[in-house]
Amino acid sequence: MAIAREAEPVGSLTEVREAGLDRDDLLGVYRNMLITRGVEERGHILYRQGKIPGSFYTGRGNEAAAVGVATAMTSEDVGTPLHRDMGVHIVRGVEPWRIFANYMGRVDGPARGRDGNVHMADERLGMIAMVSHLPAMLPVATGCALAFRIREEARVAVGWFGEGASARGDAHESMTFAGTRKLPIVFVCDNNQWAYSTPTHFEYATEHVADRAEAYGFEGVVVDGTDVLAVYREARRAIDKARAGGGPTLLECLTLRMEGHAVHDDAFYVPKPMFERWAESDPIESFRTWLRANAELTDSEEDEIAAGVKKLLTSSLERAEESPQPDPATLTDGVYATPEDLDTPHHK
Amino acid sequence: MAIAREAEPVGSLTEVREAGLDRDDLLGVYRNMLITRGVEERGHILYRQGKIPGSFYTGRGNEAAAVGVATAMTSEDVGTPLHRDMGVHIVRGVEPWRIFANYMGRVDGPARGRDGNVHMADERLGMIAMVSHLPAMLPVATGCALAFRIREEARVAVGWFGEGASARGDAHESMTFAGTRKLPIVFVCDNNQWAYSTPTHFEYATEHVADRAEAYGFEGVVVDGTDVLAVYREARRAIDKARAGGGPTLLECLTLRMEGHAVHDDAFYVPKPMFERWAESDPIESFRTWLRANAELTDSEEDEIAAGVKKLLTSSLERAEESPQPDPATLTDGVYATPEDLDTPHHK
Amino acid sequence: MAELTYLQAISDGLRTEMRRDKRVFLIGEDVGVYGGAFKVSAGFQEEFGPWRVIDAPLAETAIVGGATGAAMMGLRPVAEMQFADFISCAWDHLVTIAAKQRWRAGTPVPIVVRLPSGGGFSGGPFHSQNPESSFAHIPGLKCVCPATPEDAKGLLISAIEDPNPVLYFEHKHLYRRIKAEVPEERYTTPLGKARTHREGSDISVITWGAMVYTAEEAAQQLDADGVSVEVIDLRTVMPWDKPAVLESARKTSKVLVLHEDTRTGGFGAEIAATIAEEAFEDLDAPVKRIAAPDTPVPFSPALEKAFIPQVEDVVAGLRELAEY
Amino acid sequence: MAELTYLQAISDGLRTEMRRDKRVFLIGEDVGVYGGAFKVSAGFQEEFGPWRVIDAPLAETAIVGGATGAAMMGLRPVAEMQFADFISCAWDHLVTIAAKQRWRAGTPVPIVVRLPSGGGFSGGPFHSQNPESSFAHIPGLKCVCPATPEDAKGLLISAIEDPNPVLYFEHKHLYRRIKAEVPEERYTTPLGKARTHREGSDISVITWGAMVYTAEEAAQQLDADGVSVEVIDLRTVMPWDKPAVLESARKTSKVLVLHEDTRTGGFGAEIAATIAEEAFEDLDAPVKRIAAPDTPVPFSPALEKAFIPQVEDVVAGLRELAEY
Ligand SMILES: Cc1ncc(C[n+]2csc(CCOP(=O)(O)OP(=O)(O)O)c2C)c(N)n1
Ligand SMILES: Cc1ncc(C[n+]2csc(CCOP(=O)(O)OP(=O)(O)O)c2C)c(N)n1
Ligand SMILES: [Mg+2]
Ligand SMILES: [Mg+2]
Repeated sequence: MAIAREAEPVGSLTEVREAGLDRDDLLGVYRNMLITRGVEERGHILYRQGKIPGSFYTGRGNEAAAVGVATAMTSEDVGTPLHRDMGVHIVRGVEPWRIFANYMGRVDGPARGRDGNVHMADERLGMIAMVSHLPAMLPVATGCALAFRIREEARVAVGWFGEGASARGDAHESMTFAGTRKLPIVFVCDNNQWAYSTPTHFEYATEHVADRAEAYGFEGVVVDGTDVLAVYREARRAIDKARAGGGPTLLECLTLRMEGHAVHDDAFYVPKPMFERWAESDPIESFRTWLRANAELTDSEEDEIAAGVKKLLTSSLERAEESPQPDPATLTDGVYATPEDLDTPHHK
Repeated sequence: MAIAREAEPVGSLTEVREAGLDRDDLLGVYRNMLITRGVEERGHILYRQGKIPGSFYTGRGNEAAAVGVATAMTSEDVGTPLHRDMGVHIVRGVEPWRIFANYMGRVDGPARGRDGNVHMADERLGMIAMVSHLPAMLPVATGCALAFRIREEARVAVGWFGEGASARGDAHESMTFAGTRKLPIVFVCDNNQWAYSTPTHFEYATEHVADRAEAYGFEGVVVDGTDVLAVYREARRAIDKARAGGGPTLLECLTLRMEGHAVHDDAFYVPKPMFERWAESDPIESFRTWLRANAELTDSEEDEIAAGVKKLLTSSLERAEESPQPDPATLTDGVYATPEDLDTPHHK
Repeated sequence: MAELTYLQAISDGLRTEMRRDKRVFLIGEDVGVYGGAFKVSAGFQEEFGPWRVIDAPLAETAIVGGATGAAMMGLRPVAEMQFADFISCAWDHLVTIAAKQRWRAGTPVPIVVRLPSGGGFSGGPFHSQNPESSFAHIPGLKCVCPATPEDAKGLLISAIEDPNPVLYFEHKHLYRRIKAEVPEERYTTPLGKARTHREGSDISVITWGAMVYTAEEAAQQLDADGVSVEVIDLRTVMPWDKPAVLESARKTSKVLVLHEDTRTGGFGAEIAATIAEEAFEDLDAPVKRIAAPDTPVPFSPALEKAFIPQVEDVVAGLRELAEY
Repeated sequence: MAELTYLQAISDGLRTEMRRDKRVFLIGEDVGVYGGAFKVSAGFQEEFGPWRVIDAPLAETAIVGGATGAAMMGLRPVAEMQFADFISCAWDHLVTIAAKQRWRAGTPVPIVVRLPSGGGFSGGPFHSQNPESSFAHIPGLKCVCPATPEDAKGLLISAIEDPNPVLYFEHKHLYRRIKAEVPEERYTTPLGKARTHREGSDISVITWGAMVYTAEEAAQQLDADGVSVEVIDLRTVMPWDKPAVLESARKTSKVLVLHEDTRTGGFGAEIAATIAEEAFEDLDAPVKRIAAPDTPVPFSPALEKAFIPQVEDVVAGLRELAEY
């Protein structure tokens, strides 16, 4: 039996306007989703070309969830996006060439070749770089929210986690602490129904991950994670609520991981019909259809956006390839921070 | 809003008989509660006499909860009692002199002077010695249940934890795993309303800890932890259910910690009226009254039991004081187990 | 004898024990249907069923702590971490309960935790670590670090038989790269006995895991200089074979301790300090340590090469010792 | 100057920083209303309010991880563990995030974790440990171990100022036992600079924390033998003052490394190995280590005395070195 609220899809343009997005914003959202997918598709090509060391992960199917939540955040808010949340980096303004540089381990990636994949974040854009250990960023996000509460700032932290990672203690301790102290945080669960090869019933025994929110004293909401507008609206509600002192929300975005866990994985364990069913609600395609039906998206607008994205990606790839490899002589630099490292916006 | 089921008190002797206890059993339960409290009271005297090194903890107020649950276990079941659960050791047959020896760090304590307080267990009696770290024994109890499930044995594990410790990740991981796999385990929360000086609203944000059970896919039950028969009945139900393949239950026994966290703590932070109110439902006194009203407990029976307990404790103290101090030369023995250590009932 | 990769030898050892002893079971993330992230247990669930090859939730403390509970009830659990790095999530359980339970409560904890560890393929800071030094310092734990396919099988079987918590570090960079003859029957390789990987008379290299091969290559280069290098493969870091190490040190009088983990406070310090103390009169040069620098493991290949000790680093160290 | 106990000096340092810098806050179990298990923060919540002295749930990862998040947002959190032993529950956070974030992502993590550590009063296996060696091996963390009230205050203020994650090990057995003059004003004691607790010319003892006093007593006994013992108090184990240690070693030519944590793989191994390597030509005897034996910390006073290095153990070690 579900406990969490199951969110409705977004209907009309009017409703979207009320939620704070005008037509330009909507086209921006669409563009960001295209960039998100494009970056990962190009990344995959780079990987196959042997230009990306190590492994390679994508968030195909999760573009609406990531872009929708990030669009609901203000620039003052802070988040800890994960390996399926490329869209968050895009919305918050990380330039694609730096992402490609990060993939390839070059110095202009946010992780400067020290860490790879999506283990990166531009701190100046209000993100904190994830670690592999899941969901170890949740206590950190909770601590950000604690800082906002202590300083009585109207800012919100957003902490992402997967439905698989919800089984770990870090998720519990964070939600317990945030719930008891009504901290300004939104816990976003990217529920893509698989944790590597593990199905959800081995990770949690409720219908939804969001059903757990009740156990922490706050609201749980499940939303169709392929519906960018519904995600946006629910994220916006949760963020506004947190900002207003209403405490945390657990927002679960339901999607399907449309590829293997990482490049090496053909996802043989996912039933074919499951892929087929979810392919029908591709987040980008769905939103394009919605825009045509509800916001008069024209062929020429569509082409223009697509061409712009394509150009951006192509030039970004070129620029990234020019980025130098890190100098081995720098390997041991900066294991410890110096006082000057604290000369950042947050540390005043 | 509570989600857990709130258990009713036990009414008549008939109801108790149905739950599996005859009159002799009831007198045994009463006796065990007296021994439980007596051991701790005598321990406290030993402490004040300077005979107990380190600190000293008691479970005053929790006698019914501990004895009630332990009485519902069979000898084949296994448990991980904590620092408020002296009653479990008593019910399962640990002789009081060995407990006094453990308090005093003597070789005849189950921990042989290597560990103190209630950090002890007689493994042959189906208990596993607790560590200080809370609730670190829950994953272990879960693993015991896993073993029973793998071998398809009709045995149950009982894992204890405090309401304060419910905030830690170990509780969550254990309940998640046990819930998804429907393992034969009962999670018993000793909710004595304080975690050292911390009130419950800083530890969890629901009305009851048991409200969380839902989040793990099993039933939560709250019972008056001062009512030994109600505790017994609910524990019995939960254990029977687990034994029958019905999966875990979270059984929360609501009490008040009637003394400080440990001997050094005067519990100044607990409101006086709270102590007064709970003093009225002293578990031993309540059960005595019930026995007189429902099971025709006579004055002479009462005196006989009390005198027997007193004699037991006095002789136990004497015997414990004769137990030798551990030999420093043995300090480094047994850091690593030898194959012979596996010659125990479990390891066949 | 069949030629097996290091990875196949691990599978073989595990399968052998699971067939022989029905108390042995495997638990970990994706070990069942998927066969494990590295496919060590591919086909196991078909053979042994879902309750002996258990797909666990993403919850390392439940996995390792659960293994402990099951072990106390008489089973012989083998827990797999998807990467050794994730054992940090079960640190508390291992040091607080598993390591101490025998000594303080008399309860043995016969568990094995399999830990795919080590770098060399741009795994980055969280898929490349060698955390054995952290555990070797905790009394009550054993740490096994096989270098060869034969040892991988024999040491795994010994680890499963052992009545203590054993951390079994399997080096990912050896998985498919190293192949050798492995006996088909069941055998055990004792924990705590080093192996002379290569005999020599002028300098001893004390090492384990993937570094055995780095040492071997370096030693070959020193042959050309006319310097004879002995390579001791510790096989197990805890217990470590002090007599064998001291014997080699006394023979050669010059020692290089080599490991892939970071230098400061790494287990190499223990070995070096012990040699320097107990073979003081026999040393003709200071005991030298070569290890990774004190940083996280870098992602970029250029940086990772600078991080993991390379053959040329070892050659340089050996030359320095030779000339001392 | 006022005479303060070691514990009062810690309170004083913390109060000084909290008054001076409103970004500093304290979080931990029972630190508010109760004033902390050891009363270090008694009266703090009254002075600074409930959002700067925060009673946390029993959830060490939330506490330390939360401190990291707050630090990243510009605050200066001080997290208290009720006992140092419980830091095992935040191990993953510290080694995975706090230690590595600056190096791999550029994000500094200025947090302090206060850790009441050490034995000597029958605290048993879980209320007596000295886990600094485990952390000193992790690049990115700092470990502070004050021995005197003056250092306790100055090092705490430095730790709070430091832009890195700092583990501040406060020795419980010194809390009320050690009393000395402490400057009333604010001052800092630099991390990484050892203190010569006692000058001497024949043997050097390198130590920290409560062992400084054990070393001092032993040194006094050696005076009677006509042996002059120098005692170096490291003050901080990471970074450790290698130059000062090597200088003392070169001066005396004989070194004893002493610590309360267990021996094998303890940080003493790093110090001994470094001295043996870098002062090889200057040593007249092997570097000796005295440390607790490789067991958990026992509860019974008789066993605990055999576990924690005693003055007579150090005296015996010093005599052995003197006679070498
Ligand atoms: C603590 C930890 N254990 C294991 C892993 C290995 N691992 C990486 S991703 C993954 C599955 C994660 O599933 P989920 O949380 O649902 O996120 P998804 O990858 O499906 O987005 C696993 C097991 C990890 N990253 N962290
Ligand atoms: C992981 C951990 N952190 C901190 C402590 C210190 N400590 C001992 S008991 C206690 C309070 C426990 O509260 P609760 O779980 O409610 O059990 P109670 O003592 O009230 O029975 C604390 C904080 C501990 N034992 N373990
Ligand atoms: Mg998933
Ligand atoms: Mg309590």
